[in-house]
Formats: sequence, structure tokens, C-alpha cells
Amino acid sequence: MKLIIAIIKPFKLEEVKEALSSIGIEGMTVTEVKGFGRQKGHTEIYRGSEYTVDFLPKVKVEIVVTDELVAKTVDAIVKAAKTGKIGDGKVFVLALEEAVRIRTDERGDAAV
Amino acid sequence: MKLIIAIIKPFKLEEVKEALSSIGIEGMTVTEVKGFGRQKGHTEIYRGSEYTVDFLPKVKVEIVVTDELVAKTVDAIVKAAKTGKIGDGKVFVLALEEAVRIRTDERGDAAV
Amino acid sequence: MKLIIAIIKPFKLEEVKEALSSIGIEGMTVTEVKGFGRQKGHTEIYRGSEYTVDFLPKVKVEIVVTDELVAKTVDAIVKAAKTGKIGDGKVFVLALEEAVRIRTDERGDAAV
Amino acid sequence: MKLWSKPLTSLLKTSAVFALLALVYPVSAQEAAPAAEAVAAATEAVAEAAAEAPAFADYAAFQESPGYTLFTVNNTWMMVSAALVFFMNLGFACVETGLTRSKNTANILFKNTIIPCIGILTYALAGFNLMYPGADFAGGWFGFAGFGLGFADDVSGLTSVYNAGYTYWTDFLFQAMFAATAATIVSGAVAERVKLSSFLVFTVLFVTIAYPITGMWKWGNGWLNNLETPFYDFAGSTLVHSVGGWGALAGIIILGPRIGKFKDGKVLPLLGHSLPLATIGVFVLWLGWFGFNGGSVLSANPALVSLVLVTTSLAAAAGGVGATLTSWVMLKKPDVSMALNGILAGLVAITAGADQMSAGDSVIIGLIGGILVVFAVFFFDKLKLDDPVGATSVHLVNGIWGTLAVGLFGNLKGGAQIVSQLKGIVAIGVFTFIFALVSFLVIKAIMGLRVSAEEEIEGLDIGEHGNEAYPDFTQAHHN
Amino acid sequence: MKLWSKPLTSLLKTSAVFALLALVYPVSAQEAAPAAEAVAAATEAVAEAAAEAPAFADYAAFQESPGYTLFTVNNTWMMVSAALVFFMNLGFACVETGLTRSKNTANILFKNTIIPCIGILTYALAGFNLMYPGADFAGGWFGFAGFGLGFADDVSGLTSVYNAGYTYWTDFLFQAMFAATAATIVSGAVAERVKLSSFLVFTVLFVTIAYPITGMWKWGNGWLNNLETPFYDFAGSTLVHSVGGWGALAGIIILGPRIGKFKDGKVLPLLGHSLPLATIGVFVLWLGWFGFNGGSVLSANPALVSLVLVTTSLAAAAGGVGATLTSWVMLKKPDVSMALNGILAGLVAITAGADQMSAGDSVIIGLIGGILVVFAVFFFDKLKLDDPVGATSVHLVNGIWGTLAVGLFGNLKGGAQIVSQLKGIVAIGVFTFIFALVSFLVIKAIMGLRVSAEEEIEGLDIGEHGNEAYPDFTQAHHN
Amino acid sequence: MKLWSKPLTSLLKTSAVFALLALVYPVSAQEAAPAAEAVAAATEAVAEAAAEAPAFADYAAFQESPGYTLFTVNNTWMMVSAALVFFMNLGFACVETGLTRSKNTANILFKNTIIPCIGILTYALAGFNLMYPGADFAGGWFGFAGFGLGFADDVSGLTSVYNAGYTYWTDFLFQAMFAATAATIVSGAVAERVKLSSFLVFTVLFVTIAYPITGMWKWGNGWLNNLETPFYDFAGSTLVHSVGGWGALAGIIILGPRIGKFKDGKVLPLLGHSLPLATIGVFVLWLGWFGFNGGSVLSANPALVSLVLVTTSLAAAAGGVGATLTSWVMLKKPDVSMALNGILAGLVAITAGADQMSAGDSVIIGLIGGILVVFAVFFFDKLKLDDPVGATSVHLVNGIWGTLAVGLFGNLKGGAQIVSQLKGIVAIGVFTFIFALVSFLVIKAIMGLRVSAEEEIEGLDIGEHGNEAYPDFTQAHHN
Ligand SMILES: Nc1ncnc2c1ncn2[C@@H]1O[C@H](COP(=O)(O)OP(=O)(O)O)[C@@H](O)[C@H]1O
Ligand SMILES: Nc1ncnc2c1ncn2[C@@H]1O[C@H](COP(=O)(O)OP(=O)(O)O)[C@@H](O)[C@H]1O
Ligand SMILES: Nc1ncnc2c1ncn2[C@@H]1O[C@H](COP(=O)(O)OP(=O)(O)O)[C@@H](O)[C@H]1O
Repeated sequence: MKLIIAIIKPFKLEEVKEALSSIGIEGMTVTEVKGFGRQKGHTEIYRGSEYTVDFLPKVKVEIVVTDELVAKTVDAIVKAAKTGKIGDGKVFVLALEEAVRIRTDERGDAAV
Repeated sequence: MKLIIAIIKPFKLEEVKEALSSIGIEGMTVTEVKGFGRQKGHTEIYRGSEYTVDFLPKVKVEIVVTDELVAKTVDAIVKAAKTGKIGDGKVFVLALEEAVRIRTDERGDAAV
Repeated sequence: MKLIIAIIKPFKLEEVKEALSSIGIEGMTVTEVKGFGRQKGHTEIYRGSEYTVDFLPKVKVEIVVTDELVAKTVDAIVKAAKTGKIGDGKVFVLALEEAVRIRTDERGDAAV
Repeated sequence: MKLWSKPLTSLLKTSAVFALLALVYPVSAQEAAPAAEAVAAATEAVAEAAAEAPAFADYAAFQESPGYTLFTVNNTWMMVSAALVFFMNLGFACVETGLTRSKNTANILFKNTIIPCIGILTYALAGFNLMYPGADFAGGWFGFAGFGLGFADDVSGLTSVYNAGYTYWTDFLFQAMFAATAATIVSGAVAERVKLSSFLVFTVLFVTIAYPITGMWKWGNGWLNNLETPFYDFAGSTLVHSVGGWGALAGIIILGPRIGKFKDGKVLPLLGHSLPLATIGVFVLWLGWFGFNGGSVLSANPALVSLVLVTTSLAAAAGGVGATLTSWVMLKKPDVSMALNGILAGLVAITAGADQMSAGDSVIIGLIGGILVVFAVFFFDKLKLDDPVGATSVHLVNGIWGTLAVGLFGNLKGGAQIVSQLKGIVAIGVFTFIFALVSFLVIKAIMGLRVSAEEEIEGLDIGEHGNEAYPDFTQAHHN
Repeated sequence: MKLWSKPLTSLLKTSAVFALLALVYPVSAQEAAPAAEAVAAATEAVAEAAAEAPAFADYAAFQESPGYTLFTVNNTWMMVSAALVFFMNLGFACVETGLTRSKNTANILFKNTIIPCIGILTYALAGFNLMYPGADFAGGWFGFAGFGLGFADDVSGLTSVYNAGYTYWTDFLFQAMFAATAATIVSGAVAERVKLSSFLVFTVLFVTIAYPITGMWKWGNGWLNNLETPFYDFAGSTLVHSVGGWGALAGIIILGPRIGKFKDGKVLPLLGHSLPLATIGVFVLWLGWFGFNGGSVLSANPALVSLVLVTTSLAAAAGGVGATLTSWVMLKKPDVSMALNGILAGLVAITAGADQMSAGDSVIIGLIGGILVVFAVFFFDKLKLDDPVGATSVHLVNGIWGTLAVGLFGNLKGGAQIVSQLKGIVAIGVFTFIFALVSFLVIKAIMGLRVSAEEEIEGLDIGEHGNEAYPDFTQAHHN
Repeated sequence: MKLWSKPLTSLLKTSAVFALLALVYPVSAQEAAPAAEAVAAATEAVAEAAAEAPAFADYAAFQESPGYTLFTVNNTWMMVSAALVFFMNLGFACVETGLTRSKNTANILFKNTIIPCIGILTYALAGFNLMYPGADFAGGWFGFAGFGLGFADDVSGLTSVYNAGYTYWTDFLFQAMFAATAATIVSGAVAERVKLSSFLVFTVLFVTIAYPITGMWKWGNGWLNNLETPFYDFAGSTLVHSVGGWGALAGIIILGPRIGKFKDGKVLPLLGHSLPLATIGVFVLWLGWFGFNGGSVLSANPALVSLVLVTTSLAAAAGGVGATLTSWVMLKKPDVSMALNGILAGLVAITAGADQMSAGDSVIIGLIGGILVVFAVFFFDKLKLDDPVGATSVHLVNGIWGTLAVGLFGNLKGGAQIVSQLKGIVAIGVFTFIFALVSFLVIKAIMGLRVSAEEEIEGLDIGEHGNEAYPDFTQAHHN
């Protein structure tokens, strides 16, 4: 099992969710985050003083999948989240040692 | 050391925290997230238009523990968070390579 | 590649960001979280009833770096985030199997 | 909870309260004699005008008469007052929303929006004629002048039997706005768990039947107004606020506390979600009270109305200070929601005798009201009665206190008055409490009174309305 | 969307609506005769006073005269009314902000703040003298009395040719506050996508030219006021609300819907971010309507003003109830924003005939307004016309309905009146809609009308102002 | 900060300002002559009434007299005005809360709630009699009529020596509401770092002693009112707003800036947390100004009050437009908080001469006020004086500007008047600034003035109150 973490643009969430659904992934967890990267923030002005908004709103999607689904999942995310403009985000993959479904106490692939 | 990630129902947070305290775990980090899974969202109506709220409020609890505590911790979470109804959530376990306590620069198990 | 997770005091975010920039790290993702640890919350009173605020506001910073940068990064974070008082937070390091830049489909170190 | 953990500091702070009391003495020492005179004069003047009105052939003739201008002034003030009392509905909406959790915000806003709508309509349909049934029912316990609005077709009908200082329509408007507030008080206490449809049924019963009946006993010239020493309730400490408070008490007894409020014998506060909303609400209510009390003079009589506005404002200010000091002493820090409740407590407390008090009296009444409200919140928590917004502490406890205060301070003070005040408090309390209790029980039996535990945890916004109050802001609901 | 999925329950609930209608019958059956009389009397009285005014040598002499006090009362009421109408700007700001997303909040607040500023200034510069050009232009289509404010130097100039019950300045103030509201109505409909500078240009044109011209047709004693059966629009169902509504309609047609609102033939609601704000707005607007309608009597005439306030409040209440029941039946749950829109619908609908209706009439007019507004929201969604706050449903649809209702209910009902009402509705509608359409098209051609898709997604707050409305609260903007 | 980075666009936009100025010329050109006449007449009338009042045996006799009705009208308007000025407390609370961070929200709300409570009580206790000590102290620098409220027992005492147009109680109420605002102005400037208890001590001193003393110099018929060309301050540009502004300036000098505001010579803005709250506040304040300025006529005099309301509204509108254009030119985008500050600036600026200006004068005064406020914000930032809400820029700078403008525009313009205005500005400024400075220093020495850095970072809500303003919404406090 792997934990896939995708940082995407917020307005792409809907499309990513649909892309994942369409390849049979039916579980994910979403967090609102702020991203800092090559996409620079804007310089704004509040009451006469300039300031830079470095951190841009992003959405983090975490998906646990069985090993065989990893490539497909990553590809689906990349395809759905891409706009081609700077700031599209990243996908990270980590190894997962165990997964448990709280309701049933199922473990491993069955819990995903 | 392991990083345990638990996605639970928000109103179970208090109980999970107490369950963890009672087995001697005194550190955790909590994030408000939205979950998508088998527990389907509700269909709602805003100004005459139906829409589906797919993402349900969940709470993510992250706990770093030493290896010997992993099983106990997972069990404590599962027990405290279970309602038996769909949507109870998941527990994920990842391997951790290093931990540092910022205040003291302690590393490894001592930092947890 | 490694995923570095740092839990820090919110008002230290700016300094940590600058510390990271100064060692050439130009990507990170920030989440507002609540922390529970040795730093005990305060006892407060609402309409005559005492209650304890256990969860204190913290900021989680996630940074993916290439292996050679890990030590430097952790040190930079620890240095910038330290106040020496309880509650300064933790840094965790996890192994990363893959990284993808959505915009370009670059993989691995190139994507960080 | 060790409330007197630091006895010395507490002592110091308590003495500050007394120092303040001492300071207000000079204010208090002033005689309110001119006010008393003014009252008499005003009553006479109104009576005279009433006698004169039917003398005109038509409205145009009345407009030519010298009394028309004063009539117009009085009517204008009453309309402004009605507008201000109407605005109190927003005040209640904001206070109640601010002191409850965001997952129930849409529900509370909805209730506070639809209650005045329903209240105005049912008051037009029946409530007004139940509360002011006319001269035939003087001294009685119950009367009804028929459904709907309407009056005699000639100019004499311009004003009703109950007033000669403003028009029939103004009369209805002002009274209708009062009626809506009584039900709104209940809505705050039962918030976060009551089933919407059930509560709306209760509201209709309460505002159409219960409120007008007890209102008639005094303001409709019923039996309480005809005691030897008539029961006195200038603007409704008992008739409006206690009535709402009794309804609230019945509601929270039958409903039981919100999930999570009491655990292992301890109180776990469920925090209100927006202090700015609560504060906006209190200021809007205070403003509304300019009309609530000021309009209850039932004319623009300069001496009386301005005295009433001063006593009202002084009591509100003293209530805020009293609750702040008390919560500072008792809780170590000044609790914002207590200060807000204190202002409302002072306002409710002065309402029964706002036209009978000197400046100093009103400061004392308000100050005690502010102190009382803090202890009342503790008290109801002790009893495991869960009132999220403190409606019973503010409206019931201080409604009673203010009504009693008429017998203890000011122009009317005296033993006979105290007895009459107690009669009124008890009679109206017993009737309203039983009416509300029975209503809630019957509704509970027929359609249920409380939402499911699941809905309560998820929030009534989704459950009852399918709405979210703040969809833009992510939030998990912990309780 | 299967709106009648549960026919039985629906039937039950629908019958509740009719039960309510039946219940109001007794209210409705009352004759409004005294009101009619009052109207006549009032008109006469004003005319007389007008004739008298020039008789005084100077202001001091006027102050000594017996009529001065009544003049002062009337003027006071009109100033209070102007203040209340001014306050409606806050109401609009809150409703529009509450029903849109937080990423556009600063932009909407800015528009609703600067519009009254601009409106008051341009109305002083030209609008007032376009709308009330004076006796020379009676019965006409257009007139202009020159730039700026000012009047004859003698006491007779204290009041303008259009009123004798209050001063020239009060007149200007009251009318200027009205003018600002018309533009504000448009701002809500075009929210979340219109370019700020372009919209401000439109506002200036609309409020300086379009609104005064059609206003002159009726209130400036133009041709609509001189039909054989004069067009009747007491306080502006058509002259203010429909005018705003037509501007809104033109705007949303040309702008097109917000990104994400319609997808694959389905409506995807873009949820407003704060129901408390929307509710505050509606209560503030309702309060403002006490001045909007109450002040439109143009004097403090007790019988008339108080009747107007009662019909206004009953219609608002009935509108709230009507929309609630309709949305409960149609959507299974009572939608808070629909209840709020329903109150506004009732208020807009009663505005044209608030002084001509009985209590019962006003309940029916408001109830129908509340039902209409829900269906209108569905209808515009069907047409893929995207109006985030329901401005067209509230102000256009109910402006038309209320104007028509003057021919169907109350003192003026009758065939000839219906024809006149239709003439007014159509004439003003055609002129305003074309004016707005052309203005928007020209502005679009010259400077563009809509922000870039990128800016729309990121939010206009950053794009147009470099501001964030709630920087303390983390939020990602999903749509 | 390169403020003129795009010179051409800037030039174009600046010319828009001048175009606007040119456009208002026709408005401005009108003579304000009738107003001047009105003033004279009004003054006389009041004096006469004063002379008459004692002639009555009792209140009933007065009620029978022909003058009673006009007295009632005047009194009614003054009470409505007092209610509106009271409501300004909510306006200040919202503006100050909206322009500061959410971690200090409960603290600011508390201060703005308890200040009017304290202000009303201490004004009753001593302030009123310090400010209006009576005829014996005419022309003086200081007087005191004793503690508490009260007046002669006969009807002649119905009104005080300072007015004959409304009752003693109305007088107290109106003045008490004014007093509270002065302290509230300070609270915004020192927000987010001042220790609660220390600030409350300052408030008591400021509102009980400093404000009434300088108020007496002018409104209490002291020395400034008895200059050969009397100092003129109609409704308090100097007496209320500058006084508050000087207190604010002293406070921010002694306190120093908030942590994080200035870093390495750069200004790092600490963003206010809610623009909707700030906007609500500004509209509530504008509404309140209808009473603040309108009530300062001290009667319902139709010509005068309505002129005042028009000049007030025009100046507010022009202030909003002026600040918007200035910030658009200087900062490239229109800053919402600047537009809001601009409206307040216009209101403060017109306040000194609202009854002496033509429509055009008031537009110019407001426009300049709106421009000034933007530059003043820059200026104080340059000086590293940290004023979170712009209180000094709005109230101090524009209070001075408005007071000066009385010598430059309108009926009173002229060299002698300018000199008198300067005398008043300087005298009151020096006294108030020193009083505030010394008070703050003494308080600092005895009990400390600033919270600990830790508490400041965590927020005063937790530190001072143990409250959270928005517990439902997760938030980490970055600054
Ligand atoms: N090294 C990193 N570690 C963690 N998050 C990162 C990293 N680099 C980028 N991100 C996240 O991805 C988002 C997009 O990255 P950015 O560099 O702006 O554009 P791009 O995805 O086109 O390279 C950032 O806002 C941040 O949230
Ligand atoms: N594959 C997954 N990856 C990440 N999070 C998941 C995954 N599956 C479920 N979750 C999280 O767990 C929550 C509960 O899952 P759900 O399928 O609704 O019920 P159950 O836990 O009973 O299987 C989801 O809301 C989501 O936050
Ligand atoms: N075992 C843990 N797992 C996850 N997060 C932890 C753990 N221990 C501490 N934390 C996080 O680090 C923060 C600081 O920890 P704390 O024990 O209060 O102080 P210190 O960092 O000085 O040891 C906590 O608020 C929590 O967010």
C-alpha cells in the first residue's frame, strides 16, 4: 500500500475527485493548505503598506491505494490537475506499512 | 518510530485523545479535514438547486510513537473511534526515519 | 527524497520560511493544525464554567527535499523555530518513494 | 470550581462594587418628584384627548383642530418606537446566533426570522383582540373582540379604546412588535436541539394565546389592573420578559440539556461561535429598548419619555458594569458574554418601573440586575438546566427582580405595592409556565420535540434546513 | 430535480398554505374605507399648506405661525424616514455579501459603500433636478431644472414645488437616498464577475440619468401621472425596485453566468458565504422600509402613515411565511435564504399600494410575493440567468407584481387602473431595460465588463482591491 | 514603496479628482443665505421659549399652553438623535473589531461595550455638571455644579440653563451619549496591546474629567465661547473628535507599535480580520451622525436640521469618493478600508460647521477630508506611530481640518474666525494631549500599560478575558 499526497490548485479538486472515482478509487481525505513554491504570491497593499502574500491557497489530497493502483492513480491526478501554468502542484508517494478500517478492524489492502 | 495517521469522526476526538492519554501517549497533532469514502454525503438544496455535499468533516490525528507502542496505539484509536457505522475512518501507519524535538535538539525515540 | 514534517509555533512560520529560503529551498506546504503535547493548554472560563483548551494552535510545514539536503533542512528548521520554551514542536523525517511535478510530469529529484 | 481562590483580591474587587454603589448615592438621592407629577399630568391629558376625539365630523375636521398636531407628534413617536421594537428581533437573532455553535446558525437565524413573521400575522388574526378585548371585559381574566383587525368606521375609531394618543394602526403595530419578542426569548433557550416544526407550533400557540391572555390581565385592563393597589408593570418586565422566560424554562426542562453539556457531574461549556454577532445583538437590543420603554409611555410626553430613556440607559449601563465586576471577581477575568448579558439584565430589570424611578434608583436596579444575572447562570447550570444564551437568567430572573423592584424603589414603593407585584408575578408565572409545559408535552407526544442525537451532533443546519451558514469556512464540529 | 417526489406530503403542505389564506380572510374582509378618506384629506391639507407658505415675510414669521409646529412634525418624520432609507444601503450590502462567496466580499462591500456616495453626489449635481424639474414640465417625458442644488431665496422657497410639508433639503435628502438604492439593486445581480471600474461607470449613468427620467414620469408629475386614470406607484415598486431589477436583468444577460454555475445543463449552486450577514441585511432592509414606505406619505399624517406601516409589515411577514412554505413544499426543507428573499419580496410587492390596501389585502399581496419569489428563482435558473442574490426575483418580479396588485386590490382596484398600471410597467420597463442594455454594451465595447476567468476564480477581492475580507481565516476557494 | 510608479495613469486619475471638483462647482455656487437666516431665527426662538418656560404653575399648565406641542416635537427629535448617537457605539465597536485581528476581538468588543456603560454612569455622576456647570461659570475655564443629576423642583426646571427646547433628561441623555464616543475613539488606536484594566482607568479619567472640561470651554459657555469672535464648533469636530484623537495620539506614542508592525524600517501591515464588520460599523456611524449633527441643532428646526443632514451626507459621500480616488491613484487599487475611513473623515470634517455650509462647501470639505485621511495614514506610519484603525487620521487630523474649515468656507469664513478656530484647536489640543500623556504615564508607572509580549502574540482575548471570539473556526495566529 502507498500513501499518495497530491498538492493541487483548489478549483481542480472537483476534477481530480471525478478522475479518481472513474478509476475506482473511492476514498480520500482533503485538507486546505497554503503552498509556497515557484508560483510567487502577489504584492498587495493594506492601508498604504505593501506586503507580499507568499502563501497561496492549495488543496492537499491524501489517498491510500494498493500497490498495483499507484501508477494509475498518480497519472489520473496529474492529468486532472494539470493546467500547464506554474503552481499546478506536486504528487508525492510514500510507503505505507499498515492500514486499518476502524469500523470493521479490517487490516491491509482490505481496509483501503 | 512510526507515524500513525488516524482519520476519525470529529465528535470522537475527545474520546480518542483520552484513550491515547490513558496508554501514556502525550503528543499528537490534529488537523481538520474533509473525507470522501463509502459514507456518502447528503444531497442538499440551495436556492432551489440540488447539490451533493461529498466531503464530510473529519479529523486527522497524527501521532508519532516508538515502535513498541504502535500496536497498542492503533488498537486504542480503533476502540475509541468506533461507532460501527459507516464513515468511522481509517488508521494508517508509516515508517519514520527521524524525529527531532526542536526545543532540545533531542533526536530519535527521545524526541517523541 | 525525504518528506520533512515540522510542527512549529505559528508565529515562527515567517522565520522558518526565511531560513529555508536562505538554504535554497523554495517549496513547502503549510497547514494550520492543533497540537497536544507537554505544553499544557490553559484553563479558561465560559459563562461561569471552567474548561481546558488542550489543543494549541500550531503550524505544520511539509517540505520535500532531496536526500543530501535533509540534514541541512532539519537544522535550519530547528534553529529558526526554537524559542527554548516548551511547545516549540517537532520535526519528523519520512522516506519518499516518488515525487511528480504536475505541470511538467517531471519525476524524482527534478520534481522537488 | 474554586471561585474564591484568591480571597484578598476578591475582597478588593468586591469593595470596588460597593465604592461604585456609594458613588452613585448622590445620583440616587435626587427626588423623582417631577416625574411623579408628570405621570399624573400625562394620564389626565390622554384621558382628555380621548374624550375629545369623537367630536369631529371627519378626519379633515380633526386635522383642522388644534389637538391634531400634538396627536401627530405622539403618533410619530409611537411609530418610531414600534420601528425600534421591531429592530429588537435582529438583536435577538444576533445574540442567540452568536452564543451558539456555527452548525446551528442557519436554524437559529431561520427561527428568529420566521417568528416575527408568524407573530405579526397571528397577532393581527387574534392576539391583538385577545389582549385588548375592549371595555366590556374590564377587570376580567379573559376576553376576545373577534378575529381580524378593524374598527368603527367614523373618526372616533381612529384610536382604540385603549389609547387616545395615536391611531388604531399604530397601536396594533406597537403591540404586535411586542408580541413577537416573547416567543423569540424562548427560541434562544431551546436552541441547538429543538425540532423546528415542533417549535413553530409552540410559537403559534404561545404568541397567539398565552401572551395575549396574561397581557390582557394588566394592559388590557383585566383583573391585575383592577387590584386595589394595581399591579404595576410599565413596559413588561413580567408581561413580556418573564413570560418569555417562563416559556424558556418549561422548554429546557422538558427538552433536557444539549449532548455534551453535562458530563460526570461537570459542566462542559459549549462555546458560542461569534462574539461579534452577540455584541451586535446587544447593542441593537439596547437601541430597541429606547422604543420598548420609551414607546410604553404611549405618547411623546417630553418629561416622561425622556426620564424613561435616562432610567433605561442608566440601568443598562449599571447592569453591564455589575455583571463585569461580578464575573471579574468570581471568574478572575471579565467574561465578555457576561457583560453583554448584564446589559440585557439591567434593561429587563428597569422595564417594569422605568417611569417611576429616579436616576439613582435605576442605577441600583440595573447594578443588582447585572450581579443577579451572573449568579443565575451559575444557578441554572447547577440545576443542570441548559440554556445556551442565558434567556432564563436574563429575562425570567430579571423580569421578576424588576417587577419586585417597583415595590422597593421609586414613586410606588411600599408594602401594598410589593404584595400586588408578587400577585402579578405569581399569577402570570403559574399560568404561563403551565401553559408552556403542557404545550411542550402535548407537542412532544404528538410530533416529537427534539431532533435525533445524530442530527444534533451534525448540526440542525443540515438536518432541518439542508443549509450551511458559513460554507466557505472549513470546520469540523467537535461537539 | 424532482420537485414533487412526495405528492402526498406536498399536498398536505400545500393545503397549509391555503388554510393560512383562509385564516387571513377575516383580516382581509375589513374595509379600508377610513384610509381612503385619509388620503383625500391628506392631499388637501398638503395643498393648503403649500398655498399658505409664501405668505410669510421671513423664516421667523413662519416660525411664529400656527402651522409651523405641524410643519416641523412632518419634516421630522421625513428626516427620520430619510435616515432609515439611508440605512437600507447597509441592508443591501449585508444581503449581497452574505449570499456571495467570501473571495468576493471586499469587492461587494466596496461597491455597496461607494454607490451611495456616488449616488448622493450625482443626485445633488443633476439627478434631483432631472427627476423634479418643476411645474413647467408637468405631464412631460423629460425635464431638467439645471445643475446643482438651490432654491428661491425667500421663505416660500423653503419647500419645493413638489411638497409643502417639509423643507427643500429634506426633500432632496429623502429622494437622494431613494436614488442610491436603485443602483445598489443591480450590484447584487452582477456580483462576483463584473469589473469594478466598468460597473462604477454604469452606476453613474444609471443613477444620474435613467432613474430620474422614469421617476419624473410619475413622481415628477410627468406623463404617467397625468394619464386619465393616473398610474399609481406609492413608494416605488416600479419606479425604484423594478427599475433596479431591469438594470439587473440587462446586466446578467450581457455578463453571462459565473464560472461553475451551470454545467452539463445542471445548476451547480455557488453557496453564499454567510447567512448571518444575509439575515442582518434583511432585518435592516425591513427596518429601512418603515422609512421607505412610511416616508412616502410625505408627511407624518397619523392615519395614513400608520396604515402604511401596518400594511408594509403584514406584507413582509406574509412574504416570509409564503416563501418558507413554498420552499418547504417544493424543496422538502425550509431554505433560509428563501425565507429572507420572501420577506423582501413581500416588502417590494406592497410598496406600490401600501397606502391603498386593507390589512387583509396586504397579507395576500405579501403571501403571493413570497410564493412568486421562489418560483422566480427557479425560473431564472432555468433560463441560465445567473443572479447570485435573487435581485431580479425580488425586485423585478415583485416590483411588477406589486404594481399590478394596485389594480387588483384595495381602494383603486378596477379595469382602468389595471391598464394604467400595465402602461407604467411596460413604459418604464422598456426604457430602463434598453438604457441599461445599451449602457452595458457600450461599456463592454470600450473598457470591458467582466474580469478575467483567472481573477474570477481567485476572487475579485484580490483582483480588484488587493484586499482580503477575512485574512485571519484560512480558506481555499473551491469555485 | 514607489507610490508614483506609473506617473501617466496617476496623472489621468488625479485629473479625475479635479474634474469632480469642477463638477461640484454649480452645487457649491449656491448661496447658503437662508441657512444663515434660519440660524438667527432659531437662536431667537429658543431664547424666547426659555424665557417663557418658568411662567407655568405646573407641568399640566405647560401641557395646556400652545408652546407645548412644539416643545414636544423638539424633544422628540432630540431623543431620536440621542438614540442614534448611542448607536454609534456599535459603529465604533464594529469598525475597530473589523480592522484588528481575530485574536483580539473579544477584548475590543468588551472595551467598546463597557466604555459607554462607564461613560454614561460617570457622566451622570460628575461629567455633565462639569461640562455644563451653569450660568455662574460663564466665560470661565472650569466649573462644577456638584455630583449627580437633578434640577429645581418646579416646572421651570424641566429644562436646564443650557436649553429651552427639550427636557433636562433629554439634555443629559444626548450629552452623555456624546461623552462616551470620545473615549471610544482612543480605544481603537491603542487596540491589540493595551492592558485592559489600565485602559479602563484611563477611560474613567478621560471621560469624567478631560472631555467635560474642554467641552465646557465652548458648549458650557466657557471662555472659548466668549472670545470676541467666538470659537465655532457646531457638533464637535474639535470638542469630541479631536479630543478623542489627541487621547489616541498620546496613547500610541507611549505604548509603541504592536509587535511585528515595523521591521527593518519597513511597515508590515497587520491585517484587520473582517471587512464586513468594518463596513457595518461605518454605515452605523454614518446613520448615527444623523443624530450627532442633526441633534446638535438642539431643536427640530426644519430648515436648520435638514440643511445639516444634507451637508453631513454630502461630506460623507465626498469623503468616501475622495479617499477612494486617492487610494486608487496612490496604491493602484481602491482599498476598501480607505474608502471606509474616507467616509468617516468626511463626517468628522463637516461636523464643526455642518450648519454653516452650503451644499457645495460641504462637498469640498468632505472631499479634502477623504484625501487627507489617506495621506495621514501614510504619515503616521512614516512616524512609526501604530494606529490599527486609523483613529488619529480620521478623528484628529480631520477634526482639526473641519474646525479650520469653518473659517475658510460658509457663513462664518473670515480671518478673525480662522484665528478663533486656531485658538480653540490649540488650546483644547494642548490641554487634552498633556492630560492624556500624563494619565497614561502615571498609569504606566503604577500598574503597567501594555500586556506582555507573550500575551500580545497569543492574543488579548485569551490573556485578558479567557474568551475566544470565534471558537468554531480553527485559526493559527501568525502575527
Ligand atoms: N518541495 C516541496 N515540498 C512540499 N511542497 C511543495 C514543494 N514544492 C512545491 N510544493 C507545493 O506545490 C505547490 C506548487 O508548487 P510551485 O513551485 O508553485 O509550482 P509547480 O507545481 O508548477 O512547480 C506549492 O504551492 C506547494 O504547496
Ligand atoms: N483510500 C483512502 N485514502 C485516504 N483516506 C481514506 C481512504 N478511504 C477512506 N478514507 C477516509 O476515511 C473516511 C471514512 O471512510 P468511509 O469509506 O466513509 O467509511 P469506513 O471508514 O466505514 O470505510 C473518509 O471520509 C476518508 O476521510
Ligand atoms: N508524538 C507526537 N506525535 C505527533 N505530534 C507531536 C507529538 N509530540 C508532540 N507533537 C506536536 O508537537 C507540539 C509541541 O510538543 P510539546 O510536547 O508541547 O512541546 P515540546 O516540543 O517542547 O516537546 C505539540 O503541540 C504537537 O503538535
